[in-house]
Amino acid sequence: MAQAIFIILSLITLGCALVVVTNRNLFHSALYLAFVFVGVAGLYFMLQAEFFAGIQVLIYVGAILTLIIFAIMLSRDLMNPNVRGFNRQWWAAAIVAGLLFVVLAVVLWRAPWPAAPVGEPSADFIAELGQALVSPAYVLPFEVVSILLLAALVGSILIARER
Amino acid sequence: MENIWTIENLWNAIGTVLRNWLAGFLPAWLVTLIMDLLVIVVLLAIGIVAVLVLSFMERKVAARAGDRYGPNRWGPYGLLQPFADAIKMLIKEDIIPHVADRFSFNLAPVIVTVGAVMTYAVLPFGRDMVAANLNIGILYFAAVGSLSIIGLLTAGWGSRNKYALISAFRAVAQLITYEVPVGLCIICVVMLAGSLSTQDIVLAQQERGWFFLLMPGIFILYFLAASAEMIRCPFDLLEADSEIIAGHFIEYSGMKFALFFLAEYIHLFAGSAMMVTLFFGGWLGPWLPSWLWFLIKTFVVIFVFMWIRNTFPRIRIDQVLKIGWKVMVPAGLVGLAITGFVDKLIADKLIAGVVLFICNIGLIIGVSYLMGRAQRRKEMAAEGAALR
Amino acid sequence: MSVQIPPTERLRTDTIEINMGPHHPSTHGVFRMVLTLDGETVVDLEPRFGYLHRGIEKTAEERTYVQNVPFTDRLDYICGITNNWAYALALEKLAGIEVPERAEYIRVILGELTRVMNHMLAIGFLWNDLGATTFTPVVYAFRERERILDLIEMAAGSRMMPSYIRAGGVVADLPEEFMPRLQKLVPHLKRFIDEMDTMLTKNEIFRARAVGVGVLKAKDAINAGITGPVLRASGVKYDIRKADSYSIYDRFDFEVPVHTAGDVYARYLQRLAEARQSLRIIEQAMRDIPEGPVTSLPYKQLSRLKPPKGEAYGRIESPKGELGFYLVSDGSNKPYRFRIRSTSLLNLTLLREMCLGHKVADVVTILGSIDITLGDVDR
Amino acid sequence: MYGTGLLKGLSVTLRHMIGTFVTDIRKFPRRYFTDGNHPTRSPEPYLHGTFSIQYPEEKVPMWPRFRGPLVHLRDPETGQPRCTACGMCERACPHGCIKVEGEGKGKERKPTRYEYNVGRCIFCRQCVESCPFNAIELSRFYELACYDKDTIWDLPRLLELGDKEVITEQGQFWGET
Repeated sequence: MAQAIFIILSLITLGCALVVVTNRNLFHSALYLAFVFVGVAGLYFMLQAEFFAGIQVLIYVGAILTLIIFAIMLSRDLMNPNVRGFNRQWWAAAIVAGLLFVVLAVVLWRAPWPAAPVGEPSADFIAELGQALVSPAYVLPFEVVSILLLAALVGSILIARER
Repeated sequence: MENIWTIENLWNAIGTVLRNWLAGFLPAWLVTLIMDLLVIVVLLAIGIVAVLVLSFMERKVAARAGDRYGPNRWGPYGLLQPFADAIKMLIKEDIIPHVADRFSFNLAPVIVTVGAVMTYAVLPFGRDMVAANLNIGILYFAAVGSLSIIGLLTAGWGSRNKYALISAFRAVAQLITYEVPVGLCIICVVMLAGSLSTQDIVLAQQERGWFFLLMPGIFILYFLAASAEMIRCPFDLLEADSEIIAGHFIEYSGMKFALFFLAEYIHLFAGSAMMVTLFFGGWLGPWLPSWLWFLIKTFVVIFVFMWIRNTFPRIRIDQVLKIGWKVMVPAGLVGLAITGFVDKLIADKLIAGVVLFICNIGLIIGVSYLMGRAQRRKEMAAEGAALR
Repeated sequence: MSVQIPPTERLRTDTIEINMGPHHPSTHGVFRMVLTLDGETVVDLEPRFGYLHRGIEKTAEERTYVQNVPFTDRLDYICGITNNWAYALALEKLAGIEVPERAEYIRVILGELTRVMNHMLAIGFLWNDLGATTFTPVVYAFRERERILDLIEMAAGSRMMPSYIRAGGVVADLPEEFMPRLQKLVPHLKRFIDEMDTMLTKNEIFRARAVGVGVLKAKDAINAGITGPVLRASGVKYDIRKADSYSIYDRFDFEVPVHTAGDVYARYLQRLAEARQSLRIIEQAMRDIPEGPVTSLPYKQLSRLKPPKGEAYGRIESPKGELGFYLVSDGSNKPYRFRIRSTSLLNLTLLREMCLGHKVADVVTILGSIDITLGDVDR
Repeated sequence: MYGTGLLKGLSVTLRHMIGTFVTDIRKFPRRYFTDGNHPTRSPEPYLHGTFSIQYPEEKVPMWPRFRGPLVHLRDPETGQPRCTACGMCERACPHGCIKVEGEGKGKERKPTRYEYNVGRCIFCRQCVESCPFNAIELSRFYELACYDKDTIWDLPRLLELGDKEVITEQGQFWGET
């Protein structure tokens, strides 16, 4: 049964992702993106990574997507059907995207996928995750990210202040 | 197994009997599927029944506060009124504005309602009575709750109405702002309980006493922030009747409006239930069965929300954001620090509780003093302004 | 540390224009405002009215003097009594009619009751505009209004359209039950105002919303001809009952309350204080009311009234401000010119200036605090 | 302290909520204060308790002076309408909602057609005050809602309503008799 759910979820995610890039209406694309995120969260759930599933929905749907939609709503002429969706550099973008696709495909192809689960995650998974973040192994990246976020926060406040 | 037939275990017992009966002639995976679907159906039913009760209660409380009787014509004491309302909603004409974005317009009520109903999965209705005892229960609740922002935005944009659009702007500003203090307050509770699971939080309160008593300051903060999250008065800016005429559902009618209505009250019920879980000991209580205690406490909290709605005016949007960022987030951070330090430094739980209580009272007085001072300054500046 | 962003690099934003009214729930009737918003801040506001125009001024020129009395009820339909009174005053000036003393007392009692009622309703609706969504303060105000209207109905036969005060006195003497009921009602109204005070005045949300919002400078208010509680809340002590004492107001001991902030909150406090003073006047009038005739001009004479050629302007301090009737007579039994100086219209004139720079929600509040009646604005 | 004003407001509404239940207890086990046939209650000045009047079951009596639609009065001796079709009411009406036609001279003059447009009437009572024959009065009838647009009432209907409302004299409550 897990297999069936996995297939359904994947189909929803992939289908919606396809619509996101092909749809001409930017707002609708953003809405389909929400389904993609929720579908990915579902996949996390199936991998027993509930914490990541929750965070995925909370951050991606609750915050990032909201801001994307907000930006779409606030920007002028973004939804105007007369505005062309391509600019003059579309070929450069296409090359970069193609290269990225090739790289990703190669990496995925060569990755050694384990055939069997590595082991059940422990029940106190979240506590362990929290401990790991402040353990010597990860404390430096963690703090660097914190400083980055803080800088972004201060910067956004400065930009928003018009006076 | 002899006490399985007590009222305490009524619902679980019914479930067990049904499962055993089904297992008699069905394969195991089908039984699991059927039982899971059944739980979903029961949760949906609880949601809809709760909405019927709440809409009736809302009208009655509003009426009683205004020296009136409220609905009392249809059925004894007007008890059938919600059904009449529901039927009226269902048979009303479904109007889609000519210029509306049909896809968004039709999708929005679905997103909002689904997001609201999904929150029921982690509510601990009683001892061993939670649909999915996730070890990230609270996180799930917050995550699913944030789905409704997308729905509100879609509704506001899809209606192609300027009032709805303003409401969508407000939705983003308000709901994102208030997710922060709500999160901070939840973290305080999680720190004391040591778990994200709703059941564990309730059990922790059995041990340490209700968190409402331990941290009144955090509770007040959570209460205000949660009422902003639930779009209840005095933070009901998204649907401000007097300013933007019901905001995002200005263009909705019939069934779609009913879905929004449903979502709003499901949010109210779920939010109150979560507040009971976090601060009022969930289903803990003597004598009565646990699920009854849970319902009683939830309805008391809901009554307080309705009472407030019947007394207070609405806050302005800039004040909402100001209070959110300048008062609630700092106060929440201070509360977080207090809770963390007290919980870590004082090993004895009783002394820790007392110290926490005193610190929280200090927090309340401090915030209240600072806000009062700011307001007094503003009022002194306003005095004589017309003559200058 | 502060970074100055040059104007050219600022975010370019557009304004949106929204149409508030004529069937917006908070415009107190069919009033319409075209708002230009920058985000939620009002950058322009254009009031548009006339949706309730019934041509009363012109219609009145085709009717006899007494036939016009019911039209005056329909101007400011919240307080019919004071409208009748202002018209009666103008006609009495025009035709030189004496008013019996008892009639003057009756006019004062009913007029001040109307003022209490109007101010309570104004406060209730102000709260409604502030977002007390379930109408609780409005319902309380309506409850007391019902009791006052009950008295007016007892005397005049109609709740909102009394047509009770006519030139030369009042239509009929007060019924016997009136005074006992009034004596019971006045202390009750005092209690009610105290309760409203407890419930509303100190409310922090209300103060946050109302203090410093919609400030009206005294100078501007005088220039625009704004009168009534709105003017007095801006610190100008101008009350026609004192300034140009009509009827028998010089016999009563009362104060003209003044507030100096000129904002929504000051207007609220002003109305509360004025309602208290009105009750004081009613108490004195109840004590002193003499016996005697109530009209010097019975209907049959009044309907044949042909005032001498000339003109007259009668004005009173209606609950909303100065209400005046300007009558020109050409010697016939119909007014040659019938002109209303309506309070609500003139009080609306500075709405734009009061609202600029505030939020949408404040526009609604400021409009509520001016307390207009559309029947009076559009006539 | 910041926040006490909010609590005060809450206390007021709570008192009102409790007050309504006290009224409920006071009239227990009945549901209404009166039955619809005997209107008695008129609101007394109290601060708490329900103020609603449950209309079809409870009715407030109108004051004697209440100005409802026009009725015609009968001569107590002959039972005939007192109206002589003099047309004073028609002239007095500010809205022109009365049309009278009559025939005969002097005391014999009787109305042949009396049209009263209740849909246009503003109940100002000027027709009654102008009537020199003590023939019309305003009734205390107020349930005017109807299903058709036929708002023009004729003489028999006005007389019938006058009989029902038991009005005998013009201005008997207005201190005019």
